[in-house]
Amino acid sequence: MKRMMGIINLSERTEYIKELTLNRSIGSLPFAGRYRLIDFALSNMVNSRIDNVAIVTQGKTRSLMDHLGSGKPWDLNRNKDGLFVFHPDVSSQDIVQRKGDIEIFKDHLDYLNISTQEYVAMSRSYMVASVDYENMLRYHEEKGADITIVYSKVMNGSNFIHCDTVLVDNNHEIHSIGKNMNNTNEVDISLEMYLIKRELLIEIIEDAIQSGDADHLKQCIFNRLGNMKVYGYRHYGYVACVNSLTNYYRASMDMLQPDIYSELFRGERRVYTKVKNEPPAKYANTAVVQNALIGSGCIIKGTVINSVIARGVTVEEGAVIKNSIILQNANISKTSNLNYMIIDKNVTVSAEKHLNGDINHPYVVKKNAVL
Amino acid sequence: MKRMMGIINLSERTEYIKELTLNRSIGSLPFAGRYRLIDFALSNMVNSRIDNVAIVTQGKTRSLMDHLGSGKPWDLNRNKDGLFVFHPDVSSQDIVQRKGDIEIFKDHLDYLNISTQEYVAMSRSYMVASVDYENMLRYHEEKGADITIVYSKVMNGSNFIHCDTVLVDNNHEIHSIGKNMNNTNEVDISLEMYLIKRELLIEIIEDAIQSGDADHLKQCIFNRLGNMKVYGYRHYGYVACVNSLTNYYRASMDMLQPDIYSELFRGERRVYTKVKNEPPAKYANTAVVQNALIGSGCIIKGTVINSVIARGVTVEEGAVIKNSIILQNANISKTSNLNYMIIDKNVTVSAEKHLNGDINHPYVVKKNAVL
Amino acid sequence: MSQFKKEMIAMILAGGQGSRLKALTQHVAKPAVPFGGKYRIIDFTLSNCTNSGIDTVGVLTQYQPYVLNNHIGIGSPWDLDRQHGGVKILPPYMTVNGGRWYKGTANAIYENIHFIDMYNPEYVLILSGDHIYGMDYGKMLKQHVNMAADLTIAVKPIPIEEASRFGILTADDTDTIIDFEEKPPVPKSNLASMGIYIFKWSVLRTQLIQDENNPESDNDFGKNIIPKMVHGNFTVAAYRFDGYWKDVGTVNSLWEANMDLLREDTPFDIYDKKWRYYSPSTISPAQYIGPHAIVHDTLVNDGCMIEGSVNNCVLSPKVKIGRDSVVQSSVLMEGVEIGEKVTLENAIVMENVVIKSGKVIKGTREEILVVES
Amino acid sequence: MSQFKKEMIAMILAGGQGSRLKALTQHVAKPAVPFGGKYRIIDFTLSNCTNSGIDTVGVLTQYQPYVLNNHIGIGSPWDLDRQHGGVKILPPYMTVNGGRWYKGTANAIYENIHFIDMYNPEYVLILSGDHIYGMDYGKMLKQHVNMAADLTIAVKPIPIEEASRFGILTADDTDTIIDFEEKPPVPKSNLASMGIYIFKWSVLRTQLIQDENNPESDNDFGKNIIPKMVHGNFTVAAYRFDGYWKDVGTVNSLWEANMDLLREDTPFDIYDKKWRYYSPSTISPAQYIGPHAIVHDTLVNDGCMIEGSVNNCVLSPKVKIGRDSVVQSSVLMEGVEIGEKVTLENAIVMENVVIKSGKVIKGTREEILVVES
Repeated sequence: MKRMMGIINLSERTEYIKELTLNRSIGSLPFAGRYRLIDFALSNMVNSRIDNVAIVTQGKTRSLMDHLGSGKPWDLNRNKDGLFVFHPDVSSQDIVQRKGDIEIFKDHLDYLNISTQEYVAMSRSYMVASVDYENMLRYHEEKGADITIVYSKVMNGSNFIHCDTVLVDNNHEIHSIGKNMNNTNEVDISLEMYLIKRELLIEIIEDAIQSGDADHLKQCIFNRLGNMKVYGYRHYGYVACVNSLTNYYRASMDMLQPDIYSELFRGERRVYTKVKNEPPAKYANTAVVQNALIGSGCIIKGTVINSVIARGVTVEEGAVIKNSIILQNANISKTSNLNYMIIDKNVTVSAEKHLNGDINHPYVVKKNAVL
Repeated sequence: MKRMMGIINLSERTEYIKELTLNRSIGSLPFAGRYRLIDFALSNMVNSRIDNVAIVTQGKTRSLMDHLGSGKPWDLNRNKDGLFVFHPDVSSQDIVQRKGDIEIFKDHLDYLNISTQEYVAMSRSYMVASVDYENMLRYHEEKGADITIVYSKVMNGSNFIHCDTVLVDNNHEIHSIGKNMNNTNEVDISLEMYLIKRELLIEIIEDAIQSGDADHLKQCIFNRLGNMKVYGYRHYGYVACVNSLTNYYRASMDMLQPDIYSELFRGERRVYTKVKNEPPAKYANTAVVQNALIGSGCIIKGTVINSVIARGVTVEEGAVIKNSIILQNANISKTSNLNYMIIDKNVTVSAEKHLNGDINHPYVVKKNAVL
Repeated sequence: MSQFKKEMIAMILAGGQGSRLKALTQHVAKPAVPFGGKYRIIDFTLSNCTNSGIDTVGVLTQYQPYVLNNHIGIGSPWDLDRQHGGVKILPPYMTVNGGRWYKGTANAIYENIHFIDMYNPEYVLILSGDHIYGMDYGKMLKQHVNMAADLTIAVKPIPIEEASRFGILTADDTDTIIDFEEKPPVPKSNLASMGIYIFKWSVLRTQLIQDENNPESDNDFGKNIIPKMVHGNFTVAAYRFDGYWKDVGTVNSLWEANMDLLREDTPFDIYDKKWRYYSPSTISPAQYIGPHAIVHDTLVNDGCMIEGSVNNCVLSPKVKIGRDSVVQSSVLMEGVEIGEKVTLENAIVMENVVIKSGKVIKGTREEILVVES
Repeated sequence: MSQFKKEMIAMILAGGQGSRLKALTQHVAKPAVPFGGKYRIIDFTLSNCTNSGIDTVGVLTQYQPYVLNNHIGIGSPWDLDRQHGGVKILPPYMTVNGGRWYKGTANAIYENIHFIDMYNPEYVLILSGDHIYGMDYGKMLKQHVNMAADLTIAVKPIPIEEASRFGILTADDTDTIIDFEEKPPVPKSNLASMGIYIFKWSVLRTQLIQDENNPESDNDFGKNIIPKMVHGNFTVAAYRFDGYWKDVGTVNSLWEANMDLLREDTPFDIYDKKWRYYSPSTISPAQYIGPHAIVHDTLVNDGCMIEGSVNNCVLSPKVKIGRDSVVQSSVLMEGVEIGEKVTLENAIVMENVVIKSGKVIKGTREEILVVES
């Protein structure tokens, strides 16, 4: 019945966001006061009725695995199909890092082979966007494409440094894929979401292994651009790429815009995530909260302006938080003052501390720190 | 309400059983046609009403994690307490292997600290025995012990090579712990199950870290034998130690003895394991099955004698299996003939193959092989 | 998953007692009666739903529902523990206007119009929870849509001499149903209704309300709704099904259906990996077959210990059969213990019954014995 | 986990309509009425069970059980999805003798003697599913065991002027109950029964059967079983409880209990990490508070979007409050949407109600308004 399966590929460069990825993958980065980044990729798939999803991991996976569990929040806890997580073989970890993701796909070709769906929807974890693969599939078939790639015409190219760019003709065919290294203004950015026939994907992987001419799937596709019909599927909605600390901060702040918030979270297409038991957030008589996202279980007695506060955070009386991101279970004590900060999980900021980062280089306080 | 928490320590030597542990830990070794070895340690705990269990892993954990899932089969899927799995920090993997389990415990001292139970029951994964920690706790308190260690007086010391031995006096106090290197006959073997106050365990670990005089928890306890009251709690029932290929074979064959089978599996104390959806086993008109364990989903048309057959195995007409262990989903084709074999998962044995191992060195056929 | 609207949801009628099953349904509803050693009857209908891609299922209960409720839970074994939809148990309930038991099959659905409306489906599939069969409802839906039918009824050709025991349909060569008779003395056709209906929900909804307002009606699909639609201005289609299908309404038919599983050329394959039947699994060890045991043409489940001789039997989990016992052509439910030197033939033995050593218990093919504790 | 025998199991009476809650209980049973923005009333009783170490709970349903059944599921939020025990829903059912609705509280337990016997408990805890409180039943059991009582009743001292609304107990100085009167005009004591009972199961079992055989009886704990035992030859003890406890039986008391959560010195702390209250969580984003919003003394849940001014309110998930609206002293249930420039005071607004811009809706402290769609 179901025509698509999904693969989320987590092999990714973390050097520009390493302050936040010491103990986690980008996919398990907390986002928007409630989610982890991978929730967007996963929810896009299940909202498109995909119920066979493989996540191909690399690097630190503990927080990710804890988050994914049996896949229940995404309705992927199933006897048939459901959620599969593929780790690189530990003994060949160094090889993988050198060789790229083709090596991982190779180890799991049997999974691709026994899956029964006709198409594979592929995605990464660092793109925040709401994409409907069912529409994309209709478009893909209409065009008679071999591969369809989601792209977005963005005005702010500087927010998409290191992303892939695509050159799309009037017929929406893609003729080349490049890299957005410079700060251009308007540019067509690839969301790195692909739609491809399962059998073709298997063929590409097998070819790459035999010929040895590409280590990354992206490269394989690039190498075949001339011989295949590759189409661009334009995404018109919001998109952010969380591949650097600055972008993480920017995208977080974007969530405070009601139109973006409504587009991502209040439409028919939900974003699913692991559920935690928390009481409601409590706003005391002394609370001043303006333009903020607040997670459940927070107790707010101080001031929070232009900020994103995750669940279980306590903001004591007189504390002032502005332009900051506070991750779960932080304790912000009386009369402390935070501006342009990213406070990781379980941090305690003592009374009267004044901490001030910069909008382009937010100041990151590490997990479990006591300041 | 609950007085005990549990820790199952999987750091273990696998050199004598490596034919079966290439892709798994000893804890996830299939056993008795249905279980994984760790089910025994886990079930002992939950049958003793322990509902806060930590598993400290080392080495390959994929099949183990897949088996454990959210802990549901052991009723350990809980908001409060439940099942916790601690992996060594990947970056310090080499350090751990050099340094021993104290390093792992150190990383997870916070877990021990926030747990609310008074006592810790500790166990390994390779001992097959039904032990009641509630009885042990009563004994421990009666004796006013600091540490209680489960031991068994075994007649067949040669089946317990490399196990710890204990020297127990008439008052059941333990005065020394040794190693069973020689093939002695009667010997008191430690089941490596300990009961200890949580706070004392924390103290021992902290001491070991500070003084640096021991890498393994076992050593720390050994070092303190003189200063603490260490008691032996004698186990009278069945016990096997699966630390070598020979012992794995022997213990598997033990399961064919009705009294051992009944003791372990048909009493009030169940052995819990991950559930798989399989139809019943089907015995055809041509089946000859004598003295065998058969898993669900098997289709038996041939002959099975003195053997343990896991779920989903097909034994075709004319095939003869004797004195062998067949793991799940194997296909044993017509008129093949197996004797003293261990056939790992998903193996196909073609028609007319004759394979013959030795009782002391069973012949292991690796996972997914086609012979 | 984003859409609450469902193309088709299923409603399973599972409230019946099945009184012809005698002692077997004293304490459980018929759909909860054990079958095939591992399953309960309703597992087949639920598995068919899952395998057909139906992810929203209402189960209408009434008679002795405890075992059934417990068995179904939130539907995990059938992948029916879903965020939107999944399986929901729908017992009769009390409202501000007092309590009402379900009067007939149609009334049971009528009382749950609410529930169906929540999902706003195009089509509703009405099923019984007490038949043994494997069927792809997706194919039936396809025909229903292609024929633009208001109602499609699954039918099975049966031997004409049995036809007077069934609801018999007459179809023209476009598979449009032109006549329906409940248990006709002189059947006009050999197409029996399987009690499996796909309705356009908008049509059924109106029919249910009209039927409820008719004080003469028994509020039953077979007696009221179907005949009215066949003879009225609706497109009613027949969907022909040729596979195995058994109404296990009597002790003998239940026994026969069990025996059907044992044949080498079984007409009903529970080992088909493309069409699995799901059921909650028990926690039991692998089955033990003793050194003197003989086991032929038999299904055996986890936790059994067999030391005697077993032929043509279905053994549920945790059955014990002692030495020198001979058990033949019987169905043994969970936890049954047979002592030594027992002879047992042509029987269904109920849960946890203990048969002492030396006993001889024999039913006949014509009258299968139900052994109670 | 190995033992099926349980020391104490709990039975929660959750079949009542709670008709004084008016529109709030038109379509759901009282225990399923939302409370505190995130919870339903029964969550507190279920969480108390979990936190007290009780792992086997029967929930007796009857009136409009759909929402309640769905909410409880197999009990996962409360860790009550257990292999042996856990939470089981117990609706009225049909047997070979026909169907019987639960006649009274005692009859509801009587009809499930079977269920209780399965666990063979020493003690049975009888609870109501419609009170807001946090209580360690383990402590109560301890006293029950120490006093070797046949029945222990949890009691709470109340202002004497309110005593004629309650079942009033008189206890001697050993906490033995010597008198019981249901709603006495001239109360002899200020100890009100909280409707929380621990019985020795063997004693209760006999009492239930005797009571059922008495055609005069209303089959009710308060009217029949308790008075008979207090005045008979049994040890009946009082367990004094001083914490917060509220019967939210009327619209005003439900509103008051919600407001109690908002006070700085709240008498009922839902943030206590040692005694958590559990409930299934909804899937919603973090709440959004707009640049012109003012939020004071308020509980807010996931998915809310607030752009107006909110004071002294409880907001369930997915509530939307538009600009320049002023919402005060109100409880807004899931999905409520308030337009711009709305004034709302002293109200309980039901699920998914939309209040258009510019509306002024005010209840009073004396008569809280229930706003329906």
